[in-house]
Amino acid sequence: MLRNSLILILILGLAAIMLSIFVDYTPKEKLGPVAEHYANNGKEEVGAANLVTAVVVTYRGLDTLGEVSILFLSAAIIGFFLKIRNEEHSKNQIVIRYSEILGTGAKILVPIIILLGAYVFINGHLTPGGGFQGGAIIASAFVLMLIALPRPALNHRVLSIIESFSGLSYVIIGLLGVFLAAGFLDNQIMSLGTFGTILSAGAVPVIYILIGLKVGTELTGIIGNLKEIQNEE
Amino acid sequence: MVDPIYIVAVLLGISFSLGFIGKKSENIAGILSLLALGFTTLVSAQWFYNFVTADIETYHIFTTAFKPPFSINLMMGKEEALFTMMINAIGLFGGLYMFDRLKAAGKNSFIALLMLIMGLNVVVMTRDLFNLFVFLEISSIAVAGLIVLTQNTKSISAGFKFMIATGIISGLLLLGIAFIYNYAGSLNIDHILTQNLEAAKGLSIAIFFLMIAIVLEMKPFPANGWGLDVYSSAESGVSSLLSSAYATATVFVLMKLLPFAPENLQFLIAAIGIITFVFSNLMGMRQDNPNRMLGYSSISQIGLLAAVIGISSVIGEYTYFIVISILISHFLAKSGLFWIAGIVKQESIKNWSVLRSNKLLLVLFGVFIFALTGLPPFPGFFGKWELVMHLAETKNFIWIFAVLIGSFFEVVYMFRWLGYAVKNDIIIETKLKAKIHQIIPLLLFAAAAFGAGYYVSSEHPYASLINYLPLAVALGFAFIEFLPVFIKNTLAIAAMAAYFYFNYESYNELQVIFAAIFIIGGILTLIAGYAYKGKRQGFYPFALMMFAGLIGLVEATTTLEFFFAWELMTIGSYFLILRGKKSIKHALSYILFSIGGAYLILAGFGLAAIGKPDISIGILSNIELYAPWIFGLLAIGFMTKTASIGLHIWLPGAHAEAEADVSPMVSAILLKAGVFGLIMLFLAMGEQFIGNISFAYILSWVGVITALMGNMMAAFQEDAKRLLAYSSIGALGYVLFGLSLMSHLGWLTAISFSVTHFMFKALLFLAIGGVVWRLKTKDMYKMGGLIKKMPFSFISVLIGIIVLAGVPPLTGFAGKWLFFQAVVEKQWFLQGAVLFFSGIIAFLYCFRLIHSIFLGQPKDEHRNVKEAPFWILVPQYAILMVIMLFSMLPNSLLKPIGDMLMPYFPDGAITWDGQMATTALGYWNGKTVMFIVVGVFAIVFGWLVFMNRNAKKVKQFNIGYAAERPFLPETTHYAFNFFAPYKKAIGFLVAPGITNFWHRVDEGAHSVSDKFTKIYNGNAQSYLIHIVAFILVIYLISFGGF
Amino acid sequence: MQNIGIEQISLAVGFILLLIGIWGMLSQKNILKIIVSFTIFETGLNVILVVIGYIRNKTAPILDTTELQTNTAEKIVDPIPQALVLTSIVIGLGVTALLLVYALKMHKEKKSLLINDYKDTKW
Amino acid sequence: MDPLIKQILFALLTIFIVLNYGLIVQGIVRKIGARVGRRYGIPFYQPYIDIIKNYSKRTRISHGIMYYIAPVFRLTGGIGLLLFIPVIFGNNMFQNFSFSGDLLLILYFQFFGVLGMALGAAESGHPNSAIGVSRGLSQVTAYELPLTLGVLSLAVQYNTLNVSEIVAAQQGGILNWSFFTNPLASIALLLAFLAAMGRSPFDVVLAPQEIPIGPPTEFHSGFLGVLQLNRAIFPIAKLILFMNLLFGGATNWGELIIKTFFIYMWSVFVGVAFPRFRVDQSVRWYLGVPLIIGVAAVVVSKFF
Repeated sequence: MLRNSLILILILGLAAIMLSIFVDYTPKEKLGPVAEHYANNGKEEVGAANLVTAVVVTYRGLDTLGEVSILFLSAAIIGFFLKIRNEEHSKNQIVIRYSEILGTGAKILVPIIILLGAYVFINGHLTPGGGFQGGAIIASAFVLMLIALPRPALNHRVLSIIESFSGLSYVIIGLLGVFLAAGFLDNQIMSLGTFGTILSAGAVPVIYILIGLKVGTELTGIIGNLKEIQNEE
Repeated sequence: MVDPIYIVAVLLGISFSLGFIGKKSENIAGILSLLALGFTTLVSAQWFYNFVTADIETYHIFTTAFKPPFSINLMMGKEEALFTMMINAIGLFGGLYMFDRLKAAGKNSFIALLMLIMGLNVVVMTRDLFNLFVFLEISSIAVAGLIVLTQNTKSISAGFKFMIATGIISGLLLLGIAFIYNYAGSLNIDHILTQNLEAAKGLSIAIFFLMIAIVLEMKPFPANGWGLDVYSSAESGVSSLLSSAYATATVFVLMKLLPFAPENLQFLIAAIGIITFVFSNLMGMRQDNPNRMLGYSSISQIGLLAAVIGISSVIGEYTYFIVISILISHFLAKSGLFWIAGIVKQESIKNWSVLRSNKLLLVLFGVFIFALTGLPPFPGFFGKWELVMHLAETKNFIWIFAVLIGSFFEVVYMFRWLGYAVKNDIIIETKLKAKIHQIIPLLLFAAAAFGAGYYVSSEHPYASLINYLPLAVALGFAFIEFLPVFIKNTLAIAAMAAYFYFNYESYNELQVIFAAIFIIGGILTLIAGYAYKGKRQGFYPFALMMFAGLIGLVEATTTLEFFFAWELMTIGSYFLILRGKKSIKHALSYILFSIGGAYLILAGFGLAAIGKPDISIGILSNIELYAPWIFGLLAIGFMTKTASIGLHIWLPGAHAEAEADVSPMVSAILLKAGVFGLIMLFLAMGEQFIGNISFAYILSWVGVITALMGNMMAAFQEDAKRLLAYSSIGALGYVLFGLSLMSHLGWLTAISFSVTHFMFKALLFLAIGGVVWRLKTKDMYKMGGLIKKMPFSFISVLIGIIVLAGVPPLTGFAGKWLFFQAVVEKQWFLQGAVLFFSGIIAFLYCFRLIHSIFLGQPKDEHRNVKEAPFWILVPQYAILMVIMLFSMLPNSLLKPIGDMLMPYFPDGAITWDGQMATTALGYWNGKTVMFIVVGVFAIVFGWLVFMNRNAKKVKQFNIGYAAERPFLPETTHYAFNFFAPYKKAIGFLVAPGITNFWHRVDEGAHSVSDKFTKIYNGNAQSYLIHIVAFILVIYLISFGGF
Repeated sequence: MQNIGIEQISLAVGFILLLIGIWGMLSQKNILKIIVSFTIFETGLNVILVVIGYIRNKTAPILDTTELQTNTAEKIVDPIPQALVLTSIVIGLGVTALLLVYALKMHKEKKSLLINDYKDTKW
Repeated sequence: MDPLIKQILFALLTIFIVLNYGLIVQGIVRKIGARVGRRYGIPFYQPYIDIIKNYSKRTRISHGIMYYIAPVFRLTGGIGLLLFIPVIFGNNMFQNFSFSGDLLLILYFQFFGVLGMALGAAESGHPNSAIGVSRGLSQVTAYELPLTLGVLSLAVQYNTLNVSEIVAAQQGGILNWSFFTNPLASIALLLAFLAAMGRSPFDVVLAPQEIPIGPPTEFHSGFLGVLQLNRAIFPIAKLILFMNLLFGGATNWGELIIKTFFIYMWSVFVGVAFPRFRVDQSVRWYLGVPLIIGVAAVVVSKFF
């Protein structure tokens, strides 16, 4: 009881702090100095129609690299976290219930979903969406597979090679920026192309494709790992 | 130079490409990772080197083609270079240390390691708030992954607590960043700071969240249970990463973001830091698990750094120096200690005696403990010094107190731990084997600790003046430990003799006197070392370190040098004392009192330096502010070494349990360091007053009570060496009293008595040491009748006690005579009477000593004992000759001292006419007294010999014992509880009140510590409540309302 | 306060979600519920981030029409918080996944999902 | 004649006079004691007989070197003490060797013999000896405290530690004696004097009934003879010291003998009137009233 009232007091206290922020908050009328720069020069500097993508991949490219790393790191940690003591059990998996309709439906849906995902990340610099979103969609296809199919043929080796390949390529593209263009992660290692087309915005589409692949494989890997653990029990 | 962006690129690239590597090739993954870390370490080291040597300009790394604030930029300055170097190094060596653990966990664990280091690198270098957030998240997730490297309930639940807590913290960080962006329209730190933002409440709350999140990342008390649990349950290697790498980076972040915080928040952070420092160390005292204890220590150190950073506006330009010195010490030592803990794998520090099975680890352990506790020559020492100096300069006295008390708590548990490792009786049969990849990082870090100490001191305007030669020689002996005692002893004596020979001409009279006590005395006692066989490992480096410290005291020209030497001497002597039997407790109380005293001295020096342009010793002589305080602090500090009453409880055990030649070193020589300090203090500051009462008057009472109690306790001891130890307490009471007289005669007495005390106490301790050497017992009542077996030792003791008792005609009387001349002149009769009384009590124990050991009935089992070893006798007889010389010619000792005192105390000097000393009150002629006594003695002796020329020698047992033969030597030898009636009459005066007092202080501190640790109940939600409550409280304090 | 609009409402929602999340983390005993509370907390944060980027009557920062490509700054909402929120979501995803794995492992250790059962390290 | 040799001859003369005086007084005191106890008692020359008897004993055994030289220490202590005290005021020759040191030398030199004797007694290996020494030393510490305070008080009063000067300051009439000018110090000193003489009630050291004779219990023949010589000289030396300090000293041997005899009688009277104290009792007693008087003496002479 004492504890609950303490918690209540604490929450009320936090709420009071939030309230003072809230009271002080006035909605913005115009963009801040940095955003204004992006809005006015984004088109020329990056060449991506989607300004958010321009910010994500180029202006704040290092953040995105970190973001990718976080996913990669989480996946890696989950990998060894789950595996450490269970190496010997991994062989004898138990077959779970399986529905024919679901399985067949999934087999039809999976390629379509993957295609959608690929579309989303390939067009990331033009339309809403991007590598993360596309990657998540691709991963959802694999999730569907994992749920629907009896022995999902999830080859972790292949996943991790794709993952590593895309990650490494991302870093290398970033480094190419140092050599070929103005700095790390500069997208102008390739020509900016025509504004608004697929082949525009320099390396942005390439990066987004890599991110899409990477995110897709990573999320799949995480869920696959969890799934396998579940199977063991 | 290599662009720092490669640090990020290489670490990321390698960790991404680890995915290509197959399951069975963890070795390749590991080696690749280490190579990557090695590369990054080299890169940042190269930058740091260039910053230091070439003073190049700060380098900005821009990502993409755009300039900040439009893109994220990194910065590589001198500080960044240093911090990334530290982080990369701990990554490299921590990885090397954990290599087999990581390998066993698979290549993904290497990814976690690389990511952690990469994240922290960017955290240090980035100039963008959100980027900081992202990479901080990477690091904390990586830590969360590494925690479960060993999987058990403890580590998993600790990891969960860690994740939940950092989740909330980083959420709040993000909240703060979001609203800062809302108000500033930018995320670039420099850009935000250069804008003149209007002061909005929302902005200040946002900044509050930003800062509080960073502070919480540093695990402030009491919102730090989650961190502690991680320290105590994770793999040691991981804890070392958390403590050294992660915490280092957060320290840097705090430095980086500090300009955001308004002044009051800065001070609040400082206050949080110092509270964390004090309380974590307080709670560390009750810890038994080494990892958790190190956790408390880590948190406290980081708290201290937060405090320093928080008050950087007060400290000024030296903040960087202080932070770096303390941090480097912490960094190196804490990693080293965690690593060693990982090798030892004992859950309780009591079992660390197992460390003794691996000498190298033991040495490294000692080095790290000393580095951590801020003792010289490690960088933390200079950091702490500078910190206290600046706190004093700016009159933040509470802060000084907090810093010192917190450090003291740390010393308590660290040295208890060290004591257990070196000396605890628990025997564990396993032999510790460290793998080579674990030893290399430890060795490198230990070497780096020395190197960093040297580097830091060379950056300091005064520390660079310190004479490292003696210390270097002492440490050099560590490398020839494989040689036999004979060679090492000769080398040591030669080194000391050479040092004295080449330097003594540059000393003034006072310095010569004390240098002679320290060095010549040291050589004399070292001679006894020839009696030892084998290698006597661990003796010479510390003995010489102690002497290096002592000579450093004499030579010191600045307060820093003095303090450095003081601490050095403490370390050396601590180990010498620790070498003795059953010495754990005594060595611990010795080091605690010494360090406590040293801290008082430090505080005193700090106060003394207020408003002074430099820190030369001379500043003491012209103090305007706080003079009584300075005097009091320094005096009490020095009195811990002279073991004045109240501060004496460490001495008896420490001196009694020491080895045969160490006892005289610590008792006859080391105590004089305190005397030297007091002399220096009195000379510089003269008489000081609290209100109307003179300090000197108070000290005079302290002195006489010390003398009385010391001597009385000595009379009631059964243990011969303990008796002598208490006698030393008493003797130092005399010296203190003499100094407090503040007159020519008083000082003449005190200084000459110091010399005399050296001689007779060295003589007695060596002689008794020789006896104990042969008999293997220190209990006097178990001895008896040894005069026939050990006639040479007997003569030493006889002369020793005659000098001690001050009976004419030997030189001891000179001390007594001078004392009373001085007392009557000063008219302090009550003190004089007590002093006389204690002088008579000295007879009691003198007699007891010689009677119980050498006279009376010999025991059967001692029928075959031999005379004490030759080499122990040699220094005794050398001293004996000097005693006889001074007895015959007292002015050969007294006159030079008197002349030396003339400039300070011109009045009341002794007039010398040959050996005839005259004062205003009385006179004394040592030479004629000697002649008369010897003459009468010779005549009477001749007469007796003539009368009894045919006396028959009989066996000792042949006594007229009520017509019966006595029963057993044991029952016939009246020696046990020798002064029983006396004890009955006035024994209540020496009831162990002071010891009990200190015991209660000790217990009190531990139970308080125990109470506080109860807040860490292990429940993740309680920890979250702590965090939220902490935020709320700090918010309320900072804003004074909502 | 004549201009209470979508911003204030969303901001309030964000704060309330934040507080609910914290409350849940402090008071729920079930580990899974704590994790859910954590995601609510994250969501609140993300909502707040989006609110900060929002400017009334302006459109998404995607320059797919030529009209948007001139005087862009006056026509679009702030793209930066949107980029930030993307990052924040991904980070939240990583953390949540890891937390879930922790929960799984904890359950394996003690067959319990009560947070109070995991007090092995203390004092 | 060489002044040194002359001085030595006078010293020998002093020793000779004091020795005989001491022996006779000893005999007389024992006689008085016997008479008070309604016994006949010994002849007053009995001490001479004892000494001669002891020297003539044929059985002589030694327990070791310290035992052997203990009597030497003891007698050296007694003679030395005597020689460091100026005996006859105004007579240069009978100042003996007091030029060697002042009152402090005298106070400390007392212990020379005591300590030497204690060592020899201890080597005899007899437990009673050791017990006696333990008792003796315990008691010494106690009575030295009022003694010191008294001496310090006198030192303040006369502003010197030179015994001759103290005596000189008391010349010119009975009322100039310290006994009258500084009564508190005198009381303290005279109380301490009781134990210094080792007579009842402070004779637990020798305690013939419990620990036969205490420290010297194993001494016999020539060894005991030497000790007996000391027993004649040492008390007289102390008496002379007290006479010098409190009762104006003596300008000739006659005055000396009369004054010292009466001072001696003080301890004798107390001795026959009071039973023996245990050690702890005497220690406590001395740390009670005499100590307070001593402190009072010092305080008074310092501030008035």
